[in-house]
Amino acid sequence: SPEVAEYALRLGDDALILAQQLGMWIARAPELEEDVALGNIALDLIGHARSLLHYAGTASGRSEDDLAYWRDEPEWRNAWLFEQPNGDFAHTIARQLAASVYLFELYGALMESTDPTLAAIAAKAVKEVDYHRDHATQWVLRLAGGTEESRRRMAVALNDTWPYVDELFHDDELVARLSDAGTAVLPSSLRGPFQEIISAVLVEAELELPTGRTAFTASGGGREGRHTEHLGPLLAEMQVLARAHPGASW
Amino acid sequence: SPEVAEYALRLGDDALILAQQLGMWIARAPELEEDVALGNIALDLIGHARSLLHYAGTASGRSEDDLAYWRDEPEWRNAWLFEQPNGDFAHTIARQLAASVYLFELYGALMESTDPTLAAIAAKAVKEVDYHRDHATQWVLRLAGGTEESRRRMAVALNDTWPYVDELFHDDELVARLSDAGTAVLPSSLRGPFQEIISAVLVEAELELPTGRTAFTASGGGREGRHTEHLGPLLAEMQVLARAHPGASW
Amino acid sequence: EAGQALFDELIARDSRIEPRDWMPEGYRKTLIRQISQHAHSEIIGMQPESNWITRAPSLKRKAILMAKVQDEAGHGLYLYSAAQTLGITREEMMDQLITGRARYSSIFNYLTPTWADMGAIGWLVDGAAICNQVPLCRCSYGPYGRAMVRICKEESFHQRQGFEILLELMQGTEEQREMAQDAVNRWYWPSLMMFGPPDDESPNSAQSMAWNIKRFSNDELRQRFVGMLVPQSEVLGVTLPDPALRWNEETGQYDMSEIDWDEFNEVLAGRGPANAERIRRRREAHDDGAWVREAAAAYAAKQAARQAEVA
Amino acid sequence: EAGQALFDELIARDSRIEPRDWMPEGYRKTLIRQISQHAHSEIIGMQPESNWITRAPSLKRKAILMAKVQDEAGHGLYLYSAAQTLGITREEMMDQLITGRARYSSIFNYLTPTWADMGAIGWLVDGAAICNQVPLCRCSYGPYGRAMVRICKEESFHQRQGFEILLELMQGTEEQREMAQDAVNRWYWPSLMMFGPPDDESPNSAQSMAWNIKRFSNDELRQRFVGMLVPQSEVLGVTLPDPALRWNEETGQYDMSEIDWDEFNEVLAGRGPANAERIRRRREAHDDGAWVREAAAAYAAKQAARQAEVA
Repeated sequence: SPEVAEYALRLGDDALILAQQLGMWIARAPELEEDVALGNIALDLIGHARSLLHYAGTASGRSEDDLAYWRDEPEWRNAWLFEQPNGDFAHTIARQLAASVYLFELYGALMESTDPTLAAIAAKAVKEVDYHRDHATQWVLRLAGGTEESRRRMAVALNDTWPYVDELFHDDELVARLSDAGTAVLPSSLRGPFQEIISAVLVEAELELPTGRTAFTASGGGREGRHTEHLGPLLAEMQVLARAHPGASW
Repeated sequence: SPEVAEYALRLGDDALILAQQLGMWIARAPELEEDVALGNIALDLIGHARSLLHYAGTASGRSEDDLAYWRDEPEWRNAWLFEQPNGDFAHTIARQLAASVYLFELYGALMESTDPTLAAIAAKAVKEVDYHRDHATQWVLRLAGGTEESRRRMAVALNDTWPYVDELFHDDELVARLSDAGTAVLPSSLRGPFQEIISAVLVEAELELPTGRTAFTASGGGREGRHTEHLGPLLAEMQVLARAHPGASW
Repeated sequence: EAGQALFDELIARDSRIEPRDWMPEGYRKTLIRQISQHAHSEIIGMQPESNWITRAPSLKRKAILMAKVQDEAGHGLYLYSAAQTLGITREEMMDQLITGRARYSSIFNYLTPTWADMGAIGWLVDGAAICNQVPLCRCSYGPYGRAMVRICKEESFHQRQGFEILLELMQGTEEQREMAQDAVNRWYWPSLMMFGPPDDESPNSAQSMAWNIKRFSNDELRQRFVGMLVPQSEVLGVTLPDPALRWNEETGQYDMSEIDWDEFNEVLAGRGPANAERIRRRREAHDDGAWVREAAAAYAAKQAARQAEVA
Repeated sequence: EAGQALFDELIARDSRIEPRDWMPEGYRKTLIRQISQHAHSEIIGMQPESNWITRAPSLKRKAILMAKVQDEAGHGLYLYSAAQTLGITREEMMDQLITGRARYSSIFNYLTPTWADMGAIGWLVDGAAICNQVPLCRCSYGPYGRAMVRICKEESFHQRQGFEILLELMQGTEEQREMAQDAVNRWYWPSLMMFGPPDDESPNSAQSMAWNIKRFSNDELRQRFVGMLVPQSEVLGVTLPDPALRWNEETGQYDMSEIDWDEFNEVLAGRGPANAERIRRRREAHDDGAWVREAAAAYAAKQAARQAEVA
């Protein structure tokens, strides 16, 4: 149905935009092991994105590539967290922590979806994002417990990233209807488990969530196609070649 | 003539690509005075680019915007120096030093062109690039003579930038013919004066041109439409909006 | 005291107070807060527009936009200078900004998803700024008033450029017209909020008016602004997104819908679209530039020492 | 000595030398140079391809390309490990690379202006690498030979993917076909140069062959490569850019034009298209990542200390 398609699009866009960003690290990571690790994570996410976009497109006869390459910015449905820039490695890790813990909870719950396609995608994805979660957690611990410099950077990165966490748990009419039907997971239902895991990581890292005057909460709006100033240039680069050759196959 | 148009295109592309890069500093510069200064320089360069591209387009009935927004990468004629990334402020300054000293010599000589349009553009531009040259020189002195960190960064930036200087002075058949006719300036004729000024700046800054194993010379090829890996993404961003609305006027 | 008396007299005569004149602490603090907030607004206000410099759809528009954003940096510089005459350093002000202890105009916490936002910001945001700022040219504090004279000239230029961007779009393709209307829809209400809360909820205004800092009330200025917009919107062919908007012969004012102050307060409280982004980017520019500023200071100190030696 | 005798015997029997075995200094040095150069080539070789990850024209191609570049990082890791068994640290090798004291395959100093380069690199560069590397699986030094077995498997996968990219382009639009042929034109000669100078100008080869490091001469491998390309180029429908290329029944070899060794030497001397870019980017990644590596090391040290306390 178009509603399930829209839901799959949200999930697929989250995965694809994050994969696109992580792909930028390849050949630029702090050590070769991280070129490999971030590449693996990006590959997993592209895999999720392809399944989800493929499914989202079936309702309207569009392919995964039609959706990835031929939608303009207001047609994208990813949450803002995923389009936040890589920043330094600490910022990438802070974004990975929030994203992977959220996705782990999401896919874990979505395995129970009454929609067999979504349930199957989630069942595969949950194992992979569990690894992503572990990767992010280990790095948060290392950076927080490493040097003074790394601890400072990790704290700044948390502060810069956390404004975008709130949006992940926004419900709207669409997800409310779909979750009533057992198809989708109600975002707000994930906030508790998310918070619990994050708290445990931060306790171990001896870090705290941002407080004070620069502890903002971004309004969000990605699910309705409103985006931050980072998505436009990202899409321009991602889509440029495909759009230069309409109808071509690669 | 098409040959003069091609020559104007080379000059115009140099100016436009550099302006595009400097424009990225605005609202990100190390101090507000530099937001203003780099903005001024970018504006001057856009002005030169518009005059030159306008002139280049007359031969083929294309507007400055046709040339700026609707050419693909292999049709761009700028030298590689101009498409090198901003890097940190020292890299931007090293690129500005090479670019502005080159452009000052170029426009100074081009004022004598038998082509009245080129001569007029050069006469206006030479005063502006004289200021750019002064701006770059002052910053080279400050960074070289500032702190240990700034001196280190300035030296790295020179090392990274200088491989792209050689191409500026490459002659080819086109410029040879045009300079025989008194229209163009033979690039190789500028190397001596360029080197003299650069040497004076570096002596005062107590810096040396790169030597040793990482003192490379990039082959170049921008005048024939071969470009480094930085131009493609730059063009994707620059052209994305115009290309999304073919035929629109802004 | 003598100082207070002279100050009161100058205010009563509607003369200027100058940096070396005695002034009440409250006056100084109010001005520092207002001028630095104004300066911060110029600096933060560069961001939503600089977002489109690299993607401007024609070279002419790119040049105009660059010049505009650069003007804003210049305005920031005048205003920081004016504030400095009151005994605060630029470093302190910048630190207040990036640690979230100083405010800037909340309007810059909105995003600029389309090119038409460059038009809407010029027309609506700069338009509202001008309505706010023209009276400030007569502000009792000399350096601020003089800075405003210079700034207002450029702002009205910016407003006209914004109008022209929208006009070009409204005369363009269907997509361009939609883009323009959409941007006006998004910026109209926030621009009305720029004048601040309704007069009956604006506690600081009375003192500022007594000191000849502020000359008109928030609601007066808002009315004046709407009065300016209505005929211009007709020329543009855009619809102002307020179905209740109409001239009321009886009151001699525009009737309008209630402003959604909840939204205003949300953004003010740090829950707008771009609060985090604005501060992050300013902090990053500041931190990334620290080594450059340190180098420039070290170099200047060395040069001064060298000259002292020679002398 | 006994060590030398055992070594000679192992070589004579075409057995493996292992890290703890005695080996001549020249053998060790040759291997360190060759293996680290090979590792560096994998790492630097990631750059020309990573250039297209963000712009890959389909999600499938994006995934394949990411996986490939990531494999190269993995190959680099195996190879650095193999070199480390000979008594050099990864840090030393990385330092040699970014200070220009170590070489990497000159082919990676070319640029990738179009998507078709992803095909041409796979087909031609990985193809040439395989021809070079398959015999290295039997290299007398155990860790290197075993690393090569693993690497060769993946490389042939990469070569097939490159072939598929070109095939898709050659079956596509006119523009796509031109793009493919252009890329083949640009990469063909540099890929032939990957086998090194002609046999009569390759001074180090004899010793390497005596030590069972190298198994075939440069020219033999080059012939084998061209022999592989010719039928594949026919399937693709691309023209190999050598008008003189043809099978010579008499010599049982391909006749080909002279290779332009001047170009090769220019690039080798640091005057290629991307030497500066490749080293700059590697250095920047290394420098930008320094604080991360330091943090990881500090954290590991603290954890180890804590465990020691507990024990």
